[in-house]
Amino acid sequence: MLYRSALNRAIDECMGADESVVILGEDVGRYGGSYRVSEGLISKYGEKRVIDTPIAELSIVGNAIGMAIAGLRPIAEIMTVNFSLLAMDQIINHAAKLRYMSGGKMTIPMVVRMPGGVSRQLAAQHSESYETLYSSVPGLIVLTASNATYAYHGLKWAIKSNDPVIFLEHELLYPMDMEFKEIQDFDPFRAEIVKEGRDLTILTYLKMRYDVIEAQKELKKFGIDAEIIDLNSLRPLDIETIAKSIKKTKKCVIVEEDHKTGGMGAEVVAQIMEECFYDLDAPVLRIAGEDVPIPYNRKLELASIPTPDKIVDKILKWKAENGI
Amino acid sequence: MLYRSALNRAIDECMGADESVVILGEDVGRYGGSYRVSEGLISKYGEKRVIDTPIAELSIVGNAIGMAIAGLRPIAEIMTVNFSLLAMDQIINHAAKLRYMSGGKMTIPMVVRMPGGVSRQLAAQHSESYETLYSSVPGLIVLTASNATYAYHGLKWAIKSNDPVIFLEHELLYPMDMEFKEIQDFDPFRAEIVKEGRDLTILTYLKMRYDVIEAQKELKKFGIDAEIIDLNSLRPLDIETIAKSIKKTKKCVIVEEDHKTGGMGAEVVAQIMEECFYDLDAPVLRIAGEDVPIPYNRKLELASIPTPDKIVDKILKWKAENGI
Amino acid sequence: MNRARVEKFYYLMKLGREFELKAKEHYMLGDIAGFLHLDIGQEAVSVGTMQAFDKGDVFTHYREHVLALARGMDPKIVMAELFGKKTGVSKGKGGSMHLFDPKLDFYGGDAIVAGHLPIAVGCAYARKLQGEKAGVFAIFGDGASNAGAFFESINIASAWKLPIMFFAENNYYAIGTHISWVSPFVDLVEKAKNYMPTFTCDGMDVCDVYNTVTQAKEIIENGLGPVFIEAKTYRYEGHSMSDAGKYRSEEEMEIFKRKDPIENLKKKAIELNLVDEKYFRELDAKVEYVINEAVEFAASSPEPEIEELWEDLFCKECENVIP
Amino acid sequence: MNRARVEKFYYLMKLGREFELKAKEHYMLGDIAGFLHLDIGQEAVSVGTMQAFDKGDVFTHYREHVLALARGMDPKIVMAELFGKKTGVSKGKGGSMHLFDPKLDFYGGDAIVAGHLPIAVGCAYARKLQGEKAGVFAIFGDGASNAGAFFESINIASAWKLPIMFFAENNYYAIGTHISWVSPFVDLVEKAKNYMPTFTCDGMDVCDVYNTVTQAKEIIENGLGPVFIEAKTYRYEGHSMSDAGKYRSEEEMEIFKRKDPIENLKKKAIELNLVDEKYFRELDAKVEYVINEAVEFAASSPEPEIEELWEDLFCKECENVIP
Ligand SMILES: Cc1ncc(C[n+]2csc(CCOP(=O)(O)OP(=O)(O)O)c2C)c(N)n1
Ligand SMILES: Cc1ncc(C[n+]2csc(CCOP(=O)(O)OP(=O)(O)O)c2C)c(N)n1
Ligand SMILES: [Mg+2]
Ligand SMILES: [Mg+2]
Repeated sequence: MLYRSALNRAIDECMGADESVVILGEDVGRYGGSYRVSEGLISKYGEKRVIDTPIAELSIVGNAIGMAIAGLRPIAEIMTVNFSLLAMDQIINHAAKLRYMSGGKMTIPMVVRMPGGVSRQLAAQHSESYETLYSSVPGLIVLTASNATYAYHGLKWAIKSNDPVIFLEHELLYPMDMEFKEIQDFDPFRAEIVKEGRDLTILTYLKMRYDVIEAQKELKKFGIDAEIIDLNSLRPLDIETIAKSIKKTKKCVIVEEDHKTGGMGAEVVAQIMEECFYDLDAPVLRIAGEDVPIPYNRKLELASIPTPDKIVDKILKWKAENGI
Repeated sequence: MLYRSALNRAIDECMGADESVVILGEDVGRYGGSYRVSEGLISKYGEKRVIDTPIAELSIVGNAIGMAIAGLRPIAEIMTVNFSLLAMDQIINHAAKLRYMSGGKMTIPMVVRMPGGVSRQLAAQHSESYETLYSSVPGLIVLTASNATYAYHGLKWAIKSNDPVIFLEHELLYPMDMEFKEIQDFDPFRAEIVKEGRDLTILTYLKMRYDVIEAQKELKKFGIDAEIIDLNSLRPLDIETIAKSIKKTKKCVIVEEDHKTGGMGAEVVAQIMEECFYDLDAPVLRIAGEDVPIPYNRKLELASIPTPDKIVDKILKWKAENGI
Repeated sequence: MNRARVEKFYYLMKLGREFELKAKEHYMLGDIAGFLHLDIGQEAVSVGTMQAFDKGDVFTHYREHVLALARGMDPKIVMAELFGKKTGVSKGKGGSMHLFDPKLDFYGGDAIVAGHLPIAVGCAYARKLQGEKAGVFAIFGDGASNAGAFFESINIASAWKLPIMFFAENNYYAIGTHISWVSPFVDLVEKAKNYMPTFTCDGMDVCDVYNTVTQAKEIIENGLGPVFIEAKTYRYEGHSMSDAGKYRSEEEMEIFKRKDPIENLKKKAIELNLVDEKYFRELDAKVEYVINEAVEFAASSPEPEIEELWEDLFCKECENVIP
Repeated sequence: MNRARVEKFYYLMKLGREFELKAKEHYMLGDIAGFLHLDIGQEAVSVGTMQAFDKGDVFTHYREHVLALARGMDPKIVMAELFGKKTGVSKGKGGSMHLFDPKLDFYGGDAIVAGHLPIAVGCAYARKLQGEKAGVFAIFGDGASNAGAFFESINIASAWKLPIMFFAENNYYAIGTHISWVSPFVDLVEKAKNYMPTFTCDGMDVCDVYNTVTQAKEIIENGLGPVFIEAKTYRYEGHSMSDAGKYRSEEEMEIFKRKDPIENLKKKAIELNLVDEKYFRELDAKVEYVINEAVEFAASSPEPEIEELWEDLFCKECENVIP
């Protein structure tokens, strides 16, 4: 199943089953969505429930909050996470706080879906991953979907949830054809053990999952049997699954596309420090994007983010340096 | 010297020496600033250079960027860091990126000053510390001022810098009377060793500095000689000074007021993991705010952030648990 | 104007005024803290709007005690909220700036200037979809009328013909900044009149506010889209308890104090022979009683338990599943 | 219209058109990637504005190749930027959406819709302070006219009487969203006319654009505050290379193609006997030469070195002190 079809199916099923589900965003309606996630929905559910908005991200999220208060279940699409900076106040100061500061009186069932990450030469203002900006906010649930199965189940869960969910997708995944599994007892907060292994735990999420899988094949040639874990949920973080793996492997690497400094990996490392310090044979290795805005030129762009080759090199170097 | 007077003096001297320095923000002019930082400046420099703006944070920062492009040196005041979420797009997508994405052609000499932190019962929308949101952004310099000396020298440095600086202050510090030192070779990026000690390194910044100093007096009674380091600069981070201290003490605690998950401490821990793993006798302890919006009630508010008592308790407990 | 209406208006305005004077007192005593924004002088707006706009949803900013009381919120639980007590309408977590009560369709108390406006617009969208005629009421200050969130809101509400009343409470100042310094218009209707029908009313006259809102809300109820009302008014106190309000002249203050909404309503009603002085004394006594009761309730209520710090972040379903 | 002006207008529009057709070709060949937003059909706006507004500062969005060329940017370094080369105007770091050249006072190429407007307003503030008369030119699309940043900008510019020209390039669509679906007005002047003098012109007619800008800029130069101009125009291509533009009807497209700015200027000039066909053929040849030269330059230029990834983040002083 195409990744984007899995998302489409999740929305479609929810809209079909529950009249209160609506979607809103730039070009989500007649255009079918920038990445075609909402294709076909407007003809099925009409323009009152599939809402083409003006370019006003603050209002897209603010309007969604108001709809949620009124009893709808809005799914707001921000065309890319880069533009969500304009909606930050509504997301952090409102969606995340209204319930708490009203002593539990307000209920905000909403989803904000946003693609992000480095696509192909979209340059500095269109290539960010702002996982940290959201996963550091109390009151939000932050999920990432690296694959069709999680995209479908995770998004469905998010739509049905009565709390605000930030649902992060990756631009390069939309057209990918992926394996799809129906899951009965789906738990959005569980990390996925993508591949078991004995020697090393590699944590990752979103598009980097695929780079890590590539890298692992290469690592195998060096006799390294890596366990790969896809985090899925960034807030809350499934530290239990992570800790269990580290107990076994004694070594951990996190691979993320976001800038290294202050990226998602920092919090993961901090929780590992707290939970697994005595299990570690070496410091956790962060492999992440460089600390610069993303440049347009393809060579520089690739140099700014992890690639399978670089992942392998950095792991080998780190192993050598730490004698492990 | 009052903390706020140190800031005022820095601005005043820069405005006096350089016509291109201007300040802008809500109530910075005739009102003298919410926290009286800009008191007296409008009568000295006139309303063209001390600019009362509308309540439009996006424009305050955006306008400042435009002024910087035109050759001025704007100091934008965001009344509190809480409202800076509205200006996030201008700060991150513009101020931080314009130079890079123009291949070095654009120069953005500007400062965004913002008070933050938990003051006294201002509740969820007025009590945040968004250090992580800014210190995770390539292209920004992020300084914090915990004391009059750094406030004065740091702000002066920031105003003269040709790059965008986020200058974070704390609301409870403004009226505090503090020791003040003139410094010759001021380096904004150096952490300050507030107190030397042998047993334990405590990292902190902004208002928590004072809570840590209190806590340390108590710790002394338990025979613990703590070294206290004030980070000063969050981006870049002075990991050298931190590493040197940890090499000596083998143990490290970070105390921050921000929410723990995804807070500034996470990145600090991650860098310590990278630089000092083999020096550590125990996992770094993060003492931070709870992962909830800040409640209004005073008892709950205090329960949501570190206090000297809690700092002592947590350190003692952590020592016992780790047998150190 | 009739006797019943005079009674209601007077009682609620007086209740608001005395409530806030008491709150001020207890702020000074340390029972209340944080930001406390008083509505004193502006009661005609809070009471006139809420009496006229008596159905539908209400979204407001942080200066909202009187609006909440006029909407029907029990003074006890409002005062308890100010005291930060467990019995407060937001369980002591919100305080003065965050009074919420979905049972009254009161989603008020936003402390981000203009931050509630896009939310109100979204609610109006939902109400239209749901076929609810009453629509949404959103009140904000002159300062808010310069924010991007405000402009996006009138633009969207107008484009989509949403059932929403934008009520601009123009008290000329945003903290210490006069509207004329930062806006091309002192008359805020100028910002909206291209977008929707606009009305102005005297924000010191509760009847005028009431009548204007009553008239304007017909447009909404008839599905004709949004409306915009501006009321000029004045706060007698500083912006909040931490502001002395020194940036305003005595004369300016006097002009408005002479138009005091409570005194003037009383005078007019007596002139019209609708009621007599004694009648008001009885109402005053009732107000006093209710306020004292509210303070007593607040003072004697328990503080929240420490455990509550971690409650109310998520709904029960999520609280249970989130590790 | 005179001969010199015809030459200039025609040459620049043709240059823009051919430049972009070439860019499109090389996008298909893989030499150019990312988002490439073509201005084809809209050249009259880019050329007419830049010819008239020939002093002062220019701020623009991502659809800016022709604007940059009309401002005087060398086609070589623009094409090289599109190719991502070291010799590009932004050293290959910016690409199509980020062309900057302070030497031309061209601070363009913002890819956040309406994000450049507050920046332009700040620049206008500075120019007023510095006593520069020419002021600032800021161009944006119909889609941008719904953003908070736009509204804050016209409000502030009007309140402070800043020397800035807001130029709305209304091509009816924001990607696939028609302006009438998301705005109460298709005529964008409606959004500004309460705030400042407004003008409209035919965005398919370079002379009309030129004359209108020339007239409007006097207001700015005389220190009378901001102005707003709207030009209706049309892009023949999709929003960017990744959009086929299928949401528009053939008829709609035809209406505008019949008004093609380049063809019409040519026809008019010949009718007026200012020049003859042959004259245009010579200009076309010159354009072809310049474009080929630009492509050759771009193709043969080196890529940036990997080390450059870490350069240009901070000024030299900071680069040196930051650990
Ligand atoms: C976005 C934002 N910026 C700044 C503030 C600080 N602030 C609180 S109230 C206020 C003035 C608001 O004035 P106005 O809208 O006229 O309402 P009034 O207080 O006069 O009722 C300001 C600047 C804030 N709360 N939110
Ligand atoms: C804040 C923001 N939201 C969304 C986008 C995605 N986007 C890029 S261009 C565009 C349409 C802009 O339309 P308009 O302003 O009319 O300009 P045009 O492309 O027609 O020239 C959109 C939605 C963006 N770049 N920035
Ligand atoms: Mg006001
Ligand atoms: Mg357009």
